[in-house]
Amino acid sequence: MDSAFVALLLTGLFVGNYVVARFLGMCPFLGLSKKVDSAVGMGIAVTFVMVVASLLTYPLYQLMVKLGIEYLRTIVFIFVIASIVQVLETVIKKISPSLYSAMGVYLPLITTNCAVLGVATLNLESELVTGLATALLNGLFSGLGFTLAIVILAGMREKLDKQPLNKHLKGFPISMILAGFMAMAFVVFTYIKLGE
Amino acid sequence: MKTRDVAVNGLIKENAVFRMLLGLCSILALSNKAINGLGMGVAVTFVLVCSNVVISLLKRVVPNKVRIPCYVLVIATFVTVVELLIKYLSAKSSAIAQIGDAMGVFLPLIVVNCIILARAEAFASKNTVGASAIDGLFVGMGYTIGLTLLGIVRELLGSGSIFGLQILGGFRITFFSQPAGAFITYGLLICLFNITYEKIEQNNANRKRKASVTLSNQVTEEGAVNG
Amino acid sequence: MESLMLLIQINWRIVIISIGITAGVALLMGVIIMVIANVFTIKGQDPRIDDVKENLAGANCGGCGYAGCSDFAKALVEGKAEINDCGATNKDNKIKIASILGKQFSGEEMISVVACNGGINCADKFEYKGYCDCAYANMHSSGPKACNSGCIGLGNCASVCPVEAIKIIDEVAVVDRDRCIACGLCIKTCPKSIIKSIPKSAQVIVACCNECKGKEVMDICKVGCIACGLCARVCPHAAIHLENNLPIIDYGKCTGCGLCVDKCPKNVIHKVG
Amino acid sequence: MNDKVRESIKTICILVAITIICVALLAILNDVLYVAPDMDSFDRTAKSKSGYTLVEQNVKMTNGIVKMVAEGEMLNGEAVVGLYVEGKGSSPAGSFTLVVIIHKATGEILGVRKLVDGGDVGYEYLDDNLRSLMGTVIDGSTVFDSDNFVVQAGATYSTKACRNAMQAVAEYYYINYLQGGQE
Repeated sequence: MDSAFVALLLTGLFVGNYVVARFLGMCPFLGLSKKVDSAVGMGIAVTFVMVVASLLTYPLYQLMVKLGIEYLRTIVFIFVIASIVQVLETVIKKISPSLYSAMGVYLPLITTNCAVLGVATLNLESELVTGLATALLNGLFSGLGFTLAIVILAGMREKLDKQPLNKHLKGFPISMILAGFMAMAFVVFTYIKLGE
Repeated sequence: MKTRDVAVNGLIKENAVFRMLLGLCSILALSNKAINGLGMGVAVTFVLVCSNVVISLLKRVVPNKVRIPCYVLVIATFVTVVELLIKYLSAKSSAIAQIGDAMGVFLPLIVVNCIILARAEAFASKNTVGASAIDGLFVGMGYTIGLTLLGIVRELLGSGSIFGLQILGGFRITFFSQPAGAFITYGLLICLFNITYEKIEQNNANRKRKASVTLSNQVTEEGAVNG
Repeated sequence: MESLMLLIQINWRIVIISIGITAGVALLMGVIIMVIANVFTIKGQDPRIDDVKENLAGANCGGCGYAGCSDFAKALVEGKAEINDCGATNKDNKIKIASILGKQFSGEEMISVVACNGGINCADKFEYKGYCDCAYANMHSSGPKACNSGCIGLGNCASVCPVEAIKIIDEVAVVDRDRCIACGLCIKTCPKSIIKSIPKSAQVIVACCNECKGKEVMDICKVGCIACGLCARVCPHAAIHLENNLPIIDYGKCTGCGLCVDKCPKNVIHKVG
Repeated sequence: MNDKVRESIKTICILVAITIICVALLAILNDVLYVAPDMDSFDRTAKSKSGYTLVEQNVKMTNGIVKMVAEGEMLNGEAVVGLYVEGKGSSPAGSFTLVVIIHKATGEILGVRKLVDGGDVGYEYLDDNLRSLMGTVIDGSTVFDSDNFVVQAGATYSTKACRNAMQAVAEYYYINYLQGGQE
């Protein structure tokens, strides 16, 4: 069990990082990384939804395979995710308005987040995921990997936006180049032999 | 909005790849080969046009409380149609099989592609069916052209070929086909696009100001004459 | 006939199963959403808050001093805030909100404008290569520009504007009239506080804020106001009067005739209408 | 109270109605576009006397997915097993799909062909490396482990994908034909 745990941890956080290595969840990654606190808020919200999404979609898919209708997986997954987000938004708004003002405003963004549907789909194809427990772990670590990437970029961008810079490079192009350097740094981890 | 405005809007002014920066997940992932970019662009355009039409039809029927789930349902249906089509066609020709395999996880991810839901929310749910269809078509075309352009640049640099045809004869900087290359190439291309876009805009502004200056000179002369 | 054949070949069992399963999931999720939506509505919340929020611009810009539109709507309903604090909402929505709250509304639509046109026309005291932040630069003997009250041009206002209406052109901030939602954030962040809020219907603006005498201004800025007073004299409606070396326009009287614009030797007064 | 309930029910009905219409369209389309598993890819690899019969589909192995298993008879009368297998490479390289024909009794590999090559342009796993696998006899489930698999220089990801595919083949053959009773 522990070797799978470590393999999932390393894949989720570094080797197969959802943002930098697999290009999932790019819109919030670049849209929300202007300030570190908004990045952290988004990261937590995405990780939470990813875990809940993995929890619901994995058993649902097993049922669909038994019945032979797995071609409907996209429509069922995204419908479940949209409903999760809708329910979460109303519940958090009621239970703790303070948490809602910190994190809740990002929830509607999560429905159109490629990372959440990505984790639901990749859970089925990744060979590390064998059961529901590993699916949940994969969801958690991929979410943490997303948070790690978005917070690092937010830190860099906050400092960089104040530097005197060519006005055409300011804003989006420079954050793409920053993300490029991050991608280079993360590639180093791919050479770790993962349980081979 | 005349169709000419919608066209210019979709293709240049609000080009999804270079101006509005929507659908970044698919742009970065599918631009390693030009043929992948083209395939993805066509698939996204098909889904965009169909879902725009259906959503603008349903806009009064859908209650506000479940608006997002309903829109997502419609979009997911058309994405599954594309998936089935690709599965059917890839049995016929290996080229499509290659593209379908390269798209991989990004084919079902078209559902959450920011372009489609953005256009559905911003445009389709407020305009008529015809306008939505045209808007979807042109935004899709703008996306396809942008993505294929990025694909050509990255493939030429990354593996020395365009659409699979070896041109630079084995010369290749593998950096460009890796994720890091995707980020940096895309960033620089946008910077280039901004520079040219601003120059065009300045030229237009200068021309307009020159036109208005000549106009105002005539006014002041008349003013001075009878002032 | 051929299509009929097709219909028979379809494996109806799979079709029924897939419809059944997805309809079941849809039903389940729909029920959960509706139950949670009704059970978890915030009890005792004044229903008017949602209607007010509906009419607000929804830019969540924070110009009104509240954390986003929902907070501002709650404050409005509880009477703690004034509808005019929000610059973003357009006029007829404000009237609608006023009618919901049973109040009268007659405010004038405002817009922000930068009262400086210096930038490259204004000489520099020293060359500033430091942190690209107006407030920061302002601490170094009030900025690199020779004119101590003029725009430093490092773009704090541009970065804070929620609708990106402000651009830095030739080292001076310029507000784009149609995009500006008058939320007032730029007015608060400018360290020199030279961004003014004027009625949107204004035809003419004063693009200088230097209160020194004409001779001093002449040495440092090509487009600074030298307080010659020609504009005040030429104005047929006496809408302009000079106050500590700067023309003040009374937009109630100003008809936008533009005579002052042509008269001003340093073209400090610009026509924008 | 009941108008809120009625309104909720109306919302749910609309939601379910849209779902049913969409899924009905999809279900019918799925049947119309049904792709019969093409047996001819087996024939192209190893000509059979009277075509192959489908045994099983989509069996998930540790290193890959055996998409299709079919049995047939060669021209010389030998019984063979055809396997349609997909091996996963690590992230930059896509997945590889191979068609492998194994002699039913002896477990010797009679034919290997590459259907989908997930490697990037210039990283393809060369056919002659595959052909070198012909003739190896699957006597255990670990016959294709990393030490005796031809590693193609420069295309490590593609090699890994092909090796995964072959390991899945060995595992399937070992479980179903060597250990298990003859099906």
